[in-house]
Amino acid sequence: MNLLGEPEVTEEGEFIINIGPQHPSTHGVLHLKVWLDGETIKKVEPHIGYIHRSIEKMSESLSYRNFIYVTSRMDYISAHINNQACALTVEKGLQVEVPARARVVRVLLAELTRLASHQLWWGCTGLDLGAVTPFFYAFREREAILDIMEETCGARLTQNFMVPGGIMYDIHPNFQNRVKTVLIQVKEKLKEYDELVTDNVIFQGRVKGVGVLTAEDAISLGITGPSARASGVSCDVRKWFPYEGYENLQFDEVLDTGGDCLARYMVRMREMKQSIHIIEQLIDNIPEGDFQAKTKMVIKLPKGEFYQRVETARGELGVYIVSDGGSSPYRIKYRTPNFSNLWALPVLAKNAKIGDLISIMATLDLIIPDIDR
Amino acid sequence: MNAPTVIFYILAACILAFGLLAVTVRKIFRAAVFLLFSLIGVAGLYFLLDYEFIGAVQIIVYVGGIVVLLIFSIFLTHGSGGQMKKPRPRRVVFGALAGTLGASLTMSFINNQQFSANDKPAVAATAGEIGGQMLSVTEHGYILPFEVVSFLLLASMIGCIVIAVKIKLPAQQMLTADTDDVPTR
Amino acid sequence: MKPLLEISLSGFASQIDAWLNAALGGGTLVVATEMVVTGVVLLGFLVVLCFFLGYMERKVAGFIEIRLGPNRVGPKGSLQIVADTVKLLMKEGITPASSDKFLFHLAPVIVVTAALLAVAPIAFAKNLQIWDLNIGLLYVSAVSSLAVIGILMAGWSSYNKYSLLGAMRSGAQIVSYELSVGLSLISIVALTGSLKISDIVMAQQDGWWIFKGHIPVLISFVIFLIASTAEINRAPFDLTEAEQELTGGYHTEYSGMKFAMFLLAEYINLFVVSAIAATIFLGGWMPFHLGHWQAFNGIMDWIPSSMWFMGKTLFVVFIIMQFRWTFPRLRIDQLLNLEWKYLLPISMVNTILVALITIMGWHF
Amino acid sequence: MFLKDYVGTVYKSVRSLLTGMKVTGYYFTHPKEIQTQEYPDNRATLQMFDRFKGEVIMPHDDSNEHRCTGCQACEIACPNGTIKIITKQELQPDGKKKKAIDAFVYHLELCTLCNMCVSACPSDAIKMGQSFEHSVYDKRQLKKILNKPGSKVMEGVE
Repeated sequence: MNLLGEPEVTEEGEFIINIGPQHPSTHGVLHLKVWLDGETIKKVEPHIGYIHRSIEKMSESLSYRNFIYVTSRMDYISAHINNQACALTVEKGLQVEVPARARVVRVLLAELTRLASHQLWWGCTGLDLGAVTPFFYAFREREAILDIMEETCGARLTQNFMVPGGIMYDIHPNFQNRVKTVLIQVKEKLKEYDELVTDNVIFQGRVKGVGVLTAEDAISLGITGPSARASGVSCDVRKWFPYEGYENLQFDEVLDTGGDCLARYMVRMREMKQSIHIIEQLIDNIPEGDFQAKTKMVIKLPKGEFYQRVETARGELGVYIVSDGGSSPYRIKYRTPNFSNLWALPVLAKNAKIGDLISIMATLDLIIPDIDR
Repeated sequence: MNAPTVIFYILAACILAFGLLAVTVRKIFRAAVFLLFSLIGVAGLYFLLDYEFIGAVQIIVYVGGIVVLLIFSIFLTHGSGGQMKKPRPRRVVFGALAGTLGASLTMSFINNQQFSANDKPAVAATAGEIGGQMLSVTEHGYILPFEVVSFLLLASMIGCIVIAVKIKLPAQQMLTADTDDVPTR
Repeated sequence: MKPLLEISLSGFASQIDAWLNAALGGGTLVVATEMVVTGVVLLGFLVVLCFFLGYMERKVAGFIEIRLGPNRVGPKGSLQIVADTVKLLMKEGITPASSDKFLFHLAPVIVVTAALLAVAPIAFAKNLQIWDLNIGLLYVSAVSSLAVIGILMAGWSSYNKYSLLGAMRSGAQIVSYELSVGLSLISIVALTGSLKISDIVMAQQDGWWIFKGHIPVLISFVIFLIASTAEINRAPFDLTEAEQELTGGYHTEYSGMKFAMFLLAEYINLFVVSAIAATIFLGGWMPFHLGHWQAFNGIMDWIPSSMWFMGKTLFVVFIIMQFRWTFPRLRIDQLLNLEWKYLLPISMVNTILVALITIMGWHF
Repeated sequence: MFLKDYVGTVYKSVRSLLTGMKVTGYYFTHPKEIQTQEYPDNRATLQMFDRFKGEVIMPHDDSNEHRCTGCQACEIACPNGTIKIITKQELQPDGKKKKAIDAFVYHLELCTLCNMCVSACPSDAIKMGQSFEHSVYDKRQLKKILNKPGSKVMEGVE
């Protein structure tokens, strides 16, 4: 019996263990109740809600200009893309034309965010599997990208660079040069990443064939992003529902068919290269002109419903606004990628080992505040 | 009284005390730990007699092998943390009797036999010498005891595997039933 | 050429012995006094060594991870580990309410004792050895198997599921990896024909085994490194602690002084393993000689034997540390696969090869 | 065949491990790659980017004058209620009464540094400062009054 009066061992002789809310590899306050038979996991039950801050409700009391900044705190690793989704939804409602310069800069920053996010994920995956060093190497490149963010947006993590109708201010004069330098650095170090982790036989053993997510499961559970694309489900919002001019860019939707942790890992590694490819196309072609469209001081959306989806680093983020014509949304719903992706965990972890649970959690790339909102 | 005698009595007291504790203590894990101490004491006696090889083997086999296996099997049983029931008085009496009988039997054998001091020159206990003796099939060779001991260990290993393997009979039966039902084409 | 620093420690010891005999009139009292003195000196040495190894580990980790490592307390951060130790000693030792208190307190003591016992037969320098018993290597592997009991005890008595899982893992791990360690030791024992540490070192007078013994000895060196890393529970085989999985494994519930004892045991074990590897494969305190090149050999002889021993040991320590900071952790079934499917068959074949080399006299 | 696979596996595994050790070994032997900034020691030379958003500040000129008219646009623009402007009626030299700020209260502990107040300000009275060392022992110390005592609004700012 534990303190809650629950049995610690079930009648079938299964051992119940609580992973979290405080645990080194849940990356936040996620609570997993795990039924174990020896080292084998029989059942996983995620308990969420430890970091619920009611961002949806909070957004409903804020104006259309202000609610954007609250969403930085959902998926704080790709805060910029969250803001972009909100700005795009408001722009959709306002029917406002965003200047070309702003659109290109937004895409550039979004892809840089994706790159930085995948780098953090790479480091954390290494850390979760017991190799501490990749974490520091990943942070070196991420730091260079965050420096770009800081120079242009003024902040590193929660950039708050979006306003409805454009971007808050123009890019910094150093922006292009810095991005080019960083791209060279990142491309060079990606090889080192492969040498240190990808090709490592221990790492391969930890991820190959572990936690296989079938395409059917991925679709029925609503998994999106790299986690679903690793199962062969084509779901890149940038390809299927292009926004911000992604339709004019050359890039591949990274797909894999394995569905296991290695496939999820490889998809993200290849996505980094695609992001670099996108940035390389745009960085010398930033059009001149305004960076912000003229909008009213107090934005009022027409009565109706607006939905916009974007591809964050972890999957599809949908912003759904119901407007009653007032100056703040009547109802807001965020369809966050991590909340959906979390529910792959009980499916994948079944009959896995405890070590596999850690690999699965690492490659699903869960961000806990995005689950709870 | 010189130092070896003092050490001998200390070790003997330890072996006896821990052995007694191992059978009387009512927490099973603690009993295993006291047994461990008792066995280490025996190894200490060997070291005192300069039989380092046997002492080391005693530690490897009994401490590193058998007690670890014991503790493992304790882990695998449920409710290993609780106190065991107090043994019935009759059992205590019979247990004590059996123990005393065994001890007195051994004592009588030792007293009735003439154990003369070995006048043969001591064998240098080098690795080569030990190896040679171990595999020697001559009159004073140790090949038979060596084989018997390895047989015993093999048997205990197989026993462990048998205990550890969980037989899920119903599931297996279902499986065979399923395969039987598959129509032949 | 005479060594730079030739303090004959055996001479020193015999002087003390003679002086004690004169002062105390010989007998038991002298033996007891000598034991106490040796114990105190050894403990002091090991504690200082552990401080150094802890500092070294942090610095190695720091440089590998493109950071500086400790650099605030003392010159270049060298006193950081002392400060940490003081902190650990001052901390409250928390005992879980439902734990088996007796075993909970006993476990760290057993782990440390086992680690300390294994130090006894190590030859630190020429003529400096505490106990040169004739089965030195067997003794070390016997005594080191005691540590697993301490770990099992700690995991079980903590009344914590993470600890219990860690203890279960450690049992399976240590018991199986002992085989590979034993077999790779046997290859050197076969070549030397002795289990005695001093004999093994003397056999390497004209070249270290790793050079003399062809590829089989190289293989057994690698196997020894891997298997002994697993036996002392260091990453990538630290499944018993597995921070990302079990939040600390068997020592999850330990704090303060008792936790420090586990840490101390870990570093002593690291030292013992490296010292054994240095002794049997890299020639112990034997200097590096190159054929009959007298000038070179003279310079090598000039470096004191204790330096040779410590240098080789720290080299092996560094390799084991680099393992830790490079590789991800294995999973428990892969760990056992590695042992039973790869290390053990390879080392068995390797042992046969070494036996062949010994019988045919193919080694140099 | 089996033996060939077996040896191949062992060879590939060992090679991959050595490749990994080569990477870490490279960094161990190249201390120039170290990225650490020794932060409190490099305070004198540490330069934040000019756009860095550390806190909201209100620049004052030499004669202790600021540009804030107390229009409360920033207070409305703020998503978190970080800014509270307390106004007073000030007697002008020509006898008219004019609204002026008494206290520009800024709660740093609530601020998300989103820059909305700065972009909302019609008279460029506030901007983002570069200071980032905000840690205090008492949360109440984070509540700041941005206009200096005795300061008044600049001439010509409406």
